[in-house]
Amino acid sequence: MWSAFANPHKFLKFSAVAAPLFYGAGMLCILWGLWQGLWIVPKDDYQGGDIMRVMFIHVPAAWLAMVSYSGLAVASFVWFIWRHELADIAAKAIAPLGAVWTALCLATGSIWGKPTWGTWWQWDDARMMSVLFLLFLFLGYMALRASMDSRQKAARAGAILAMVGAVNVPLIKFSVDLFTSLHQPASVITADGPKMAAVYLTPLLISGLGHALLFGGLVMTHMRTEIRERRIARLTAQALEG
Amino acid sequence: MNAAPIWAAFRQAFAEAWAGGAGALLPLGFLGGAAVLVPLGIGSDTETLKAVGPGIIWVSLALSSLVTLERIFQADVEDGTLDLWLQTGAPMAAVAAAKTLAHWLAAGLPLALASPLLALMFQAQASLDLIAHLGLYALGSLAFFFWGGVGAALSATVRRGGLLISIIALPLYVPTAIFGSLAMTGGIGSDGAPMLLAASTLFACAVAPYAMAAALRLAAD
Amino acid sequence: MNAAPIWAAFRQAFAEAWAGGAGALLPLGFLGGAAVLVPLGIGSDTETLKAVGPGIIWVSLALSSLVTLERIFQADVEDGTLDLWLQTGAPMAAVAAAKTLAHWLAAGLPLALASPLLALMFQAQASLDLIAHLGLYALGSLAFFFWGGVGAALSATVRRGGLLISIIALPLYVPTAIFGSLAMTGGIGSDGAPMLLAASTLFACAVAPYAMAAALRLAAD
Amino acid sequence: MTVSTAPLLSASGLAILRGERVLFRGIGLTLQPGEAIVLRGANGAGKTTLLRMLAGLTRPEAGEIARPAAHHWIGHKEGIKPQETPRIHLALWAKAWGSSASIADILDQLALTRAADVPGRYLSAGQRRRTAFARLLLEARPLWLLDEPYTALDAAGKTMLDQVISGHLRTGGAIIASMHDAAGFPVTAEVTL
Amino acid sequence: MTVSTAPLLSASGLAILRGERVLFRGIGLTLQPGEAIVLRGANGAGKTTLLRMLAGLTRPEAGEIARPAAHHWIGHKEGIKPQETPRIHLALWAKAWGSSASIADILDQLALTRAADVPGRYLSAGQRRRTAFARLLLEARPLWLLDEPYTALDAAGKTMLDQVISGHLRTGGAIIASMHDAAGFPVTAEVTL
Ligand code: HEM
Ligand SMILES: Nc1ncnc2c1ncn2[C@@H]1O[C@H](COP(=O)(O)OP(=O)(O)OP(=O)(O)O)[C@@H](O)[C@H]1O
Ligand SMILES: Nc1ncnc2c1ncn2[C@@H]1O[C@H](COP(=O)(O)OP(=O)(O)OP(=O)(O)O)[C@@H](O)[C@H]1O
Ligand SMILES: [Mg+2]
Ligand SMILES: [Mg+2]
Repeated sequence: MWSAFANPHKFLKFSAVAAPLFYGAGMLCILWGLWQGLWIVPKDDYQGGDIMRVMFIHVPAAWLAMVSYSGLAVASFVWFIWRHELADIAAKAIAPLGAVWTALCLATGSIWGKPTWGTWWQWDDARMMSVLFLLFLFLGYMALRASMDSRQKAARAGAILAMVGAVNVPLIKFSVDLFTSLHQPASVITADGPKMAAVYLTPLLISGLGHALLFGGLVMTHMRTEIRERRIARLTAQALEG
Repeated sequence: MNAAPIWAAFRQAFAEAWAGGAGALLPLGFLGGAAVLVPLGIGSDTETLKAVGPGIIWVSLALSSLVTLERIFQADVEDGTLDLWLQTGAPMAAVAAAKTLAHWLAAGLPLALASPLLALMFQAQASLDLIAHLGLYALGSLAFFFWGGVGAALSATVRRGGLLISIIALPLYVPTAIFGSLAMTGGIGSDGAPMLLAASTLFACAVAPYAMAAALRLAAD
Repeated sequence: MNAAPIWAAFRQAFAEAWAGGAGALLPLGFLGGAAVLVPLGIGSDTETLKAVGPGIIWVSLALSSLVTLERIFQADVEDGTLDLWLQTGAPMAAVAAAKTLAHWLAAGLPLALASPLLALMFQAQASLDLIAHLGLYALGSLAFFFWGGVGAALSATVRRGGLLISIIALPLYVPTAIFGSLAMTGGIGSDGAPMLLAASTLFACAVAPYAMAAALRLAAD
Repeated sequence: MTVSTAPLLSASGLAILRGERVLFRGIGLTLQPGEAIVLRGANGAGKTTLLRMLAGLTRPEAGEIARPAAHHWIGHKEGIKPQETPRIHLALWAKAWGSSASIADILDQLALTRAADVPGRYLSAGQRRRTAFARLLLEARPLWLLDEPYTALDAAGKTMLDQVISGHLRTGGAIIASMHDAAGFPVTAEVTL
Repeated sequence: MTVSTAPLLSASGLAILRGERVLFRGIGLTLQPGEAIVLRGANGAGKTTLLRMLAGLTRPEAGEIARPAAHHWIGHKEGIKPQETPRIHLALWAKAWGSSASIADILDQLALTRAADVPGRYLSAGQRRRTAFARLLLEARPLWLLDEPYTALDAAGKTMLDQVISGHLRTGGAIIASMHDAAGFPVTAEVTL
């Protein structure tokens, strides 16, 4: 399977089947998680009452924001060291999607924060700020790529930024432990395993899986488009050369 | 490793930093200007001013490091100096670090040194704390300059890339800004903050030069 | 007066302003970045934030106009474009005004348009006032760009004159900043403030172009 | 053309200081339609400075310049923005000068068709020079001030430029050019600094 | 010198894309001590790009470059800072390269004595070129890569440069230079792009 990710041709074949599967399975998981979250699980008054149901979007979105940036950094690293074109294509595909999920995390967090903490936004909160800047990093990555004149240079510049920006990910993850924050500390992904009640935990994990699958499917679709675009550019160049 | 080219890079950058007019006086002017404009907008309530003072100094440091750095590497690309540095045989990361350090000495450190004065302008009580803060500002601004250098190197081929630099560099500033203000406000959990600030600066000094070197090679291509 | 060269200067400057990457998105990023760093330093007390919000927006506008303007005229000197503009036969003051206006449209106005959003981030109450303030920010930033243009033109031959610009331009910004924040806070004596702000902007638009033209002629000499 | 026409340019007693030192003094020249003056002088003699003075860009320390005719100026720096392609550059100046010349034809004449849409930042040295010379053809002006016009041009480019200049001189134009090589067009006089 | 020496530079199969277009491909060359190769080609053919590639500044799309010898590179841009005078510039690079050559002598040899203390921003075009060439004499390096070396030089400057280059070739150095004019030094081969 891994070889399929190294070779564009094999990747196209693999993703033609995998992307729809990912969409389908992802949507199923998300819908099931939402159904559980919105109608089945009991509300938790300590977490703001019914508004806590936004958790089933907020937490998966937060996870994906961090995972997608890590993916961007890893893909950039792979491209930088081994020059696998597919790694660059993956990085380019991840950035806008990562930005969307990060924005989703911020939006749902704010919506949840207004009733529970009494504020949409807390400026000196390290967690919120670091997630906001993660969004900035994604946007900066895209702006930087867009301002370069050739694909090769865009890839190199983007890779440098993505690798350097990876400092932010641990900061996000551990910000709640390092600083006083309004935000609760991690209760799912912790060193001693999950501490959340199972009623919440199962739908949350299923939702998380669903978001990951949907994200993966979208990344594959973006990559397919990009591979085809690069092919067209190459063929056009060859045709012009005569 | 032969230190001569690195030392030469440092000297050239330092001369360049001072050449554009009155050297360190200018960043001071910039900081002073910001310090004057802020209370104008805010009003002169003593309590408010005291509360915002340190924050404003941090922000001024961050912004003026951006303004200073915008041209460093871009100028090198435009006048052909970068080609020469890339071919000295010295590790480019060391050259980039030397240049950044020179610009920090010329423009960043004077700002940090001026910070107690500014704090007083913001109605802070004169105390030994101000001197301690000076050290924090100096540390933090060093990290700003290194991360800013990465942004500057990345956008060196893009004319008027100054604003692109901001977008790239600001997220990199965040850890430093967070630890720095935490160390200053001295709230709960701030015991380790000066150490964390130092660590984040050290990290910047260790990682940023390699990123700069890669970005500069790209800019020459 | 033949308007063709002036219109051409406007178009060229506008294209230049957008060329460096993603155009108006970038100054927005700058302003956003500044707005974000400030509270990091200040803390998040709602009352304090509300008090400093407008001031911070003014300062960010001023600083980002400086960052934008630093390179305008310096680039023209370096690439020889200034020689061409000085010889079009059109009044240089009009050309300079057209260029400044273009840069304001590309970088200043978007900032002003984003100000209500920023004000909300600073815990301001959503109200029609924010729209009125948008107008004040737009007016004020226009004055900032014109005065900043004078500073940029004066320091156009000095490489890395960016900080020199700040020193020259910041004092010129003060009246605008005073009237602007007065108009916004609506304290005693603030009835006439919007008029005074408009007057100071008008004054900048009327006087600055001639100063710019003279400074540019000097830069080419 | 022995009819005494008004000179397109006349200057007398020009002098300039550079860094406490007199760079040149007492320079005078007169240019009639159809004439070509070549400026000669060692590196640093002041050819560029004199040309800028004649173009009205630099203020002489002493002396008089009368320039009743419109002029074109092409210096060491071409005046092309990094984001401007040759086509956009010419369109801009055509607009500014109110010229209606065909830009496609001019690009063709200067063999810039291939580079017509490459941003200024990526143009080769010769392509930049050619773009600057293309401005000469945008609008007919009697007086051309050219600083080292052959710089960076290939053989074909030099021949092309010589033809353009010769044509300009034949139709009553005049030029002053600084040069280190032999000129490929009829030269009326040489001025040595 | 028929003893087979190791080449100072050898390259094969070089190719590069510029803006989706192949600028050149399949370029190869070998340079032995004492040899001079002149690059020819129309404006925009890719001479500068090839030289930058040989200097290690630009990454080739395909092909191999082996450059065992140290080299000097003089491009279109001289690498002089606006605040640097020729004297300071040379002192800086002497320091960086660990050279102990006499800077006063080199300035003298390039006829830069008068301009030795003028900041880079005010140097004339030829003075800037001469300052760049002065770097060649700071440190002896076998391989010189020169992009249009005659640009902006006056007649005396060209003669001086020809002598410097000929001396370099005689003592076992080698050069690759892009040029539009005839070379004033013995040329081993011409490569046309
Ligand atoms: C804009 C504001 C917010 C941001 C940027 C944010 C960000 C994040 C991030 C990055 C995570 C992942 C943490 C990890 O896996 O270690 C997370 C998880 C979580 N957030 Fe938020 N959040 C915000 C607001 C809120 C609010 C208002 C609440 C509820 C009061 C909340 C409740 C949670 C919960 C329960 C988790 C799961 C943590 C766990 O169990 O591991 N968040 N959030
Ligand atoms: N501020 C200054 N201080 C000292 N000398 C200066 C200053 N500004 C200019 N110069 C000198 O004035 C002269 C300017 O000459 P200019 O550029 O006109 O020469 P040129 O004849 O065009 O030379 P080239 O053939 O090299 O282009 C140079 O010799 C330069 O060193
Ligand atoms: N991004 C780009 N898009 C399209 N074309 C490009 C791009 N970058 C460079 N080029 C082209 O690549 C070529 C670069 O040529 P180079 O500067 O090497 O030429 P040269 O042989 O040195 O020419 P000259 O004699 O004019 O100095 C030019 O034709 C230029 O137009
Ligand atoms: Mg000259
Ligand atoms: Mg070339």
